[in-house]
Amino acid sequence: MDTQRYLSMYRTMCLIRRYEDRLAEVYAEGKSPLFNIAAGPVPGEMHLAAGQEPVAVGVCAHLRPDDAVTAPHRPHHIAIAKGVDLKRMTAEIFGKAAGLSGGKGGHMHLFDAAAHFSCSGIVGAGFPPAVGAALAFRRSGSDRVAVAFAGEGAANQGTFHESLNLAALWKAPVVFVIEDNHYAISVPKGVSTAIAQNSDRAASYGIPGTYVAGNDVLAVDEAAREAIARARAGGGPCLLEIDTTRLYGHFQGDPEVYLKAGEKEEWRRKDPILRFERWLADHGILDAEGVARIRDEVAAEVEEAIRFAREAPDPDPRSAFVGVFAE
Amino acid sequence: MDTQRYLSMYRTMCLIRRYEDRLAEVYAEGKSPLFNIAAGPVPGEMHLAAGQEPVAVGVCAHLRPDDAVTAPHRPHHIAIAKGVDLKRMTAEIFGKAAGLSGGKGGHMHLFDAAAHFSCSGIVGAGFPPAVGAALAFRRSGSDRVAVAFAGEGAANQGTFHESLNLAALWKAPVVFVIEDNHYAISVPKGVSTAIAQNSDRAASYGIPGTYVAGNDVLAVDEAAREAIARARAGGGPCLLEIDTTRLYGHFQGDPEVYLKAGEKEEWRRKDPILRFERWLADHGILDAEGVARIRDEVAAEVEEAIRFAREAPDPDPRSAFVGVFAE
Amino acid sequence: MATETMRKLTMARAISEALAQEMERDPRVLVWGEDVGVYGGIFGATQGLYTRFGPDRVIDTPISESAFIGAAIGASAEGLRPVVELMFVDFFGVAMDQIYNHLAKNHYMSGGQFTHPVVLMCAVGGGYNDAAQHSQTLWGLFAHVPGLKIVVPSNAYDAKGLMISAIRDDNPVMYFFHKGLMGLGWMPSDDLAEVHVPEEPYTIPIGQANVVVEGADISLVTIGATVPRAVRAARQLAADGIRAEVVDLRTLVPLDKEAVLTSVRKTHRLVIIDEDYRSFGMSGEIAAICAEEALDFLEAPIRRLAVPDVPIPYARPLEQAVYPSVESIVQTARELLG
Amino acid sequence: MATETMRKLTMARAISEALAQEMERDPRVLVWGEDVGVYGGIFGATQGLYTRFGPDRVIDTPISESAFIGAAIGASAEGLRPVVELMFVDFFGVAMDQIYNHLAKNHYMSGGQFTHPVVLMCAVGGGYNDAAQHSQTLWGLFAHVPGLKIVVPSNAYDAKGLMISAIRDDNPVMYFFHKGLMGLGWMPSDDLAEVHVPEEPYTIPIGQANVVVEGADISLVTIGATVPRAVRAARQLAADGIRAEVVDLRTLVPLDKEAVLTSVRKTHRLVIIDEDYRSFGMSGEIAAICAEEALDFLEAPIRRLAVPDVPIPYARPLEQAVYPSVESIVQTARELLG
Ligand SMILES: Cc1ncc(C[n+]2csc(CCOP(=O)(O)OP(=O)(O)O)c2C)c(N)n1
Ligand SMILES: Cc1ncc(C[n+]2csc(CCOP(=O)(O)OP(=O)(O)O)c2C)c(N)n1
Ligand SMILES: [Mg+2]
Ligand SMILES: [Mg+2]
Repeated sequence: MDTQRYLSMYRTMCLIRRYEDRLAEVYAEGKSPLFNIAAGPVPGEMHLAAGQEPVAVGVCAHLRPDDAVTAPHRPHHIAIAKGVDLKRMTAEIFGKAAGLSGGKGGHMHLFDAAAHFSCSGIVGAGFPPAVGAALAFRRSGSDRVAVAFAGEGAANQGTFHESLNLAALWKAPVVFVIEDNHYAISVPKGVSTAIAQNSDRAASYGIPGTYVAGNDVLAVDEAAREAIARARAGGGPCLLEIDTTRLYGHFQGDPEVYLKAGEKEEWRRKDPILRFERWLADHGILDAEGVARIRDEVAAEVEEAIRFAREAPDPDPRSAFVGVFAE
Repeated sequence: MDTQRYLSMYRTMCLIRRYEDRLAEVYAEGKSPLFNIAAGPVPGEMHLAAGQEPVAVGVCAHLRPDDAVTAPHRPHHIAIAKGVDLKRMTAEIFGKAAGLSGGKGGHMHLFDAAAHFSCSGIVGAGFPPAVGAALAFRRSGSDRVAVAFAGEGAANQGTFHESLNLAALWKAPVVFVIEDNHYAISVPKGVSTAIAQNSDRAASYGIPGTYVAGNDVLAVDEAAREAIARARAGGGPCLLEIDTTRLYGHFQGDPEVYLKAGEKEEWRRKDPILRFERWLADHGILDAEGVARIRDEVAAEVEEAIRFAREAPDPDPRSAFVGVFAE
Repeated sequence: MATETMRKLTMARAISEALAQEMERDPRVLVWGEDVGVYGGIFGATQGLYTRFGPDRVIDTPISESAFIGAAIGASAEGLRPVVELMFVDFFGVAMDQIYNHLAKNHYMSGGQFTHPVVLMCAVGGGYNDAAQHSQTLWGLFAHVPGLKIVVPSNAYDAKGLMISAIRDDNPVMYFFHKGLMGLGWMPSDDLAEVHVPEEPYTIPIGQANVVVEGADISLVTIGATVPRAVRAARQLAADGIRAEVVDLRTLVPLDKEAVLTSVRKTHRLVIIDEDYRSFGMSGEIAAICAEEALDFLEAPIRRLAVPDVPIPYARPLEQAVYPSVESIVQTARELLG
Repeated sequence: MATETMRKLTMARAISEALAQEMERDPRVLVWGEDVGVYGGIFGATQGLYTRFGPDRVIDTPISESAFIGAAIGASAEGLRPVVELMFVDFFGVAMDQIYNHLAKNHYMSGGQFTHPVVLMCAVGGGYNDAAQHSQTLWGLFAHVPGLKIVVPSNAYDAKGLMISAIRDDNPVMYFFHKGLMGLGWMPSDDLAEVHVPEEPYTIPIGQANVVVEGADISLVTIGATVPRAVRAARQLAADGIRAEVVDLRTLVPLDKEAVLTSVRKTHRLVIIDEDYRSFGMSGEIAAICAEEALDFLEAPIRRLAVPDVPIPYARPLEQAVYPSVESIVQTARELLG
């Protein structure tokens, strides 16, 4: 058993969780007593992914820095798992000059060329670019792959259909990953999606589709291993749908009136990090001390990123007026 | 056996064929020696549907005047089968004041409110409005249905996916009919569609999907009977894909460089009208005399429509400037 | 004049009240879109409707904008009067074909046979750092293509009256509500937008501008959230003895040209303020109309304040740099008169 | 000066030659779209490429514009330089989100990390009765949103040079070819567009207008297929002793403002001719620029000739009524000078 691999996955999950929890706090700064979305060090919408760590970590565990990823409006977990620079990402979220995009992008528009990571705030928009990146990889003769992440709500956008069909025709090395967190803002999957599992829609494109139940990083790891290996080997695209849960609201400030009674508590009880922690303990890979050490480490890493972001200077307002076109 | 019904279907097929054949001739007027799309009594693009009669006739045989139909850029066969006024439709195609839209619409934009018939030149655009019409029908408590016709190329447009999903969720009484004539302009189905039959895509929406092979009006009649009856009875949407052939080019003037050798000849040999004619003869429903009489009748009807259109006055140029908004 | 006891409403409340009253009055009026049901609309435009009218008339949709906006075309052709919410105008690109090629054109293309009484409402504008894909107004783009009426209320009174007019109109109407005017509590909102709103239903004609401040020295022509900004600028300018006139266009299509021309012929100076991109949009159109029909009245070059043809940046200092502000309006007016 | 023996090309040939030469030169250049392969493009822009470069570099796509235009975003980020054909600009509405929210904005939103060297080419314009959904130009709409360069050649020489520039540009370029200039044989084409085209590759800077006729009395500012119409109008006006200057903008973004202003400061009179919808578009923008920066030079109101905010009607007399014509240009110029 590859102990190091599991520990690394666990660590990344902890890093993501810590990041999201701390960002929730930082985001709340300056926004009380009355929640004001425009106030505080981090304004604008904030979509946190705590609880969805298994998806990002289980999939990205199989990716290399030169593989491409497109992420949706809820991007932090994927960015972190893909190796986006945490400090510069945080500075971007703080709107600072040292941010990935110098403060022009923000939380829904994280771009890191080095990590081949990009992002969009438009639901379903990440599917087509991933197919294009995959085409470029196939043409260059490399074994690089592209992965498009999106929510279960996004699977009802026309781009889903068009992109899966195009990818199948082009035998593009792209894996489509649907994060099924059961809601699109307030709309439950049953109201948005005419069948139970989007993975069954893979048949419409003659490609493999797999549903991964249980919000379980090990199950995701397994499914992603196969999917990505197939794509790398020239076997073409496939579709994974991954059962997961979001532990915060759709965005910070979401009143969550639409949740069923006890639903959130149930998700919390089944926290995927705690379950993985228990599994690691049961397999003798990690003890309480190890847990504490990792949690301390990631906490320090997150604090460092937040400190870096806080202390970074604001962008020069004049920078707003330049950079539309490459010279 | 409902002899009258079959005779009526045969007659409509003959009417469509005659219409398209004569329109091909009329369209060519003034366009020689060099084909000039802008010249002659009928300018603009011209997409003829000769050969595709079984789809329109087999489906519309089950529709009532108050059922709604949306048609694509290749609309004549559907319009005729749905009962659109032939004279006013022809006048519209001639761009005359007496046309359905006073000459503002044209061949790709045939609208007949009385027949609940509308049209679009944008591929895949007819799916969503059909879902909306069906919603209106369901809400009003009537048993009216909507039918969206589109080509097999259109099934790769995002609207297909979105509309089928929405229709399934809304249990809307709408039947989606894909005319599989094997090409989208020059692009063969295998290059545009990752699986062999779009009807299999119905499973993505939890609705029935049926492929009707053979460009056979009787088979279409059967499949449509069931589909439309189900929709009327509150059974929700379904998808029919119907194998067919177009005997002209994609549009008039199409060099058809992309066809495989012998393909067109094969389609001609399997002319669905001749086959239906033979079937009617074999079943003692129609003899040579009957064929001749029907062909004469439809020829006269077509000539009358063309004469009406030719003789109708041009629209007043000032009418171009009004009618954007309803008062 | 509003008395102390007169009821003030936020713009969000005014809109949902208009919707409720029209739904009450006319069973053909339905509302659909993402999160319009239990949630009440992300910006509260449909608050309370779900409880009152139930899931058959207030319908949550999948994230399938082409399908659910396109559905309004067929539904309106067959007797319904849908009010459809596109959550942010910024998302129009996934559904534009249904909007501009069909909803907008079918009436003309059908020679008047089909009418589409559809209200397509959406949130516009920034000011809370939602960045390049959630902060635009884009009304210039919709006004450019024929067949859509374009409504942009700047306060709760207009919001209610214009919504009722939009619902009763037999044409497709795009109704843009600015997030920064809605009075949402969780987002900054200009308190000038929260005004007296009568309880009973009333209409405001679509196509009539409103001179919200009269003045003789310079015309400030604008729409939406920059109306209160122009009003504040006019107040500051008044302190300098400059009498600015503020014209709230209220609708872009039809455009109340005469209101603009009347003001410019009076003041001889024009500043156009637009929260949309500067080039090839509303500010150009207003300027062109004056260059066509009031050229001899202009005593100074026309000036435009608008987003300077860049995507809306995220960071606070960057976002603030690209939107027209009270200060930039005041400064521009002073320059023109200086 | 072109000699008798100098080779003339149709615009379609000039475009396909530019594509072929750039594909030869740079293996990263690929072409995809509907019917660009065996068919050679519905308007011949990709004629001969499939035979020469094969199906790996000239790719027929399904009718999935969002997917295949969006694919150009990822492909260009990862090293390809795609030229993508959207068959008619009229279809943009099914793919606009990928175009304007991503292709156009990613460079800015990423702080310059991502560049997207993509040419999105499409056919524009009418004149052959293809009606409301196949006859538009719509360039004003694309010019309104930031991040897209907009190129509109009016003749074969410009078409080749601008296409090569577009392909070599690291930014997304929308390249609009007018069907009525392509020299297709099966469609009327203005023979002024068929001019000498050098065999060797050459570039024309994107952002430079071209004064195609010099004159001192009135400026006719236009783009695309109305350029030859303006030239013919200038010839007719010359017979009356009116010296019209014709400015071919050639690109809308970047816009060569100085060329417009220089001409207007010389002639003091301006007619803007645009085959796009009149309101909230190019004609307004050009007028606004002059009202901002050349107001004192204007001796007559600005005039605009454009499609009068109606969908393009089908019937010949109706279609002809809505497009600017040589006659309407001549008449308007005479009125302005009268
Ligand atoms: C095209 C488009 N439509 C609507 C939205 C508004 N919106 C943002 S996130 C969201 C829900 C997305 O749900 P899902 O895809 O399941 O992702 P999740 O938020 O659950 O992670 C919606 C409707 C958008 N950003 N883009
Ligand atoms: C959105 C859109 N893309 C492209 C076109 C151009 N176009 C018109 S018809 C056609 C082919 C349609 O093929 P199919 O749906 O199979 O119908 P058929 O012509 O075979 O009847 C194409 C690509 C269009 N009109 N609309
Ligand atoms: Mg979700
Ligand atoms: Mg076909």
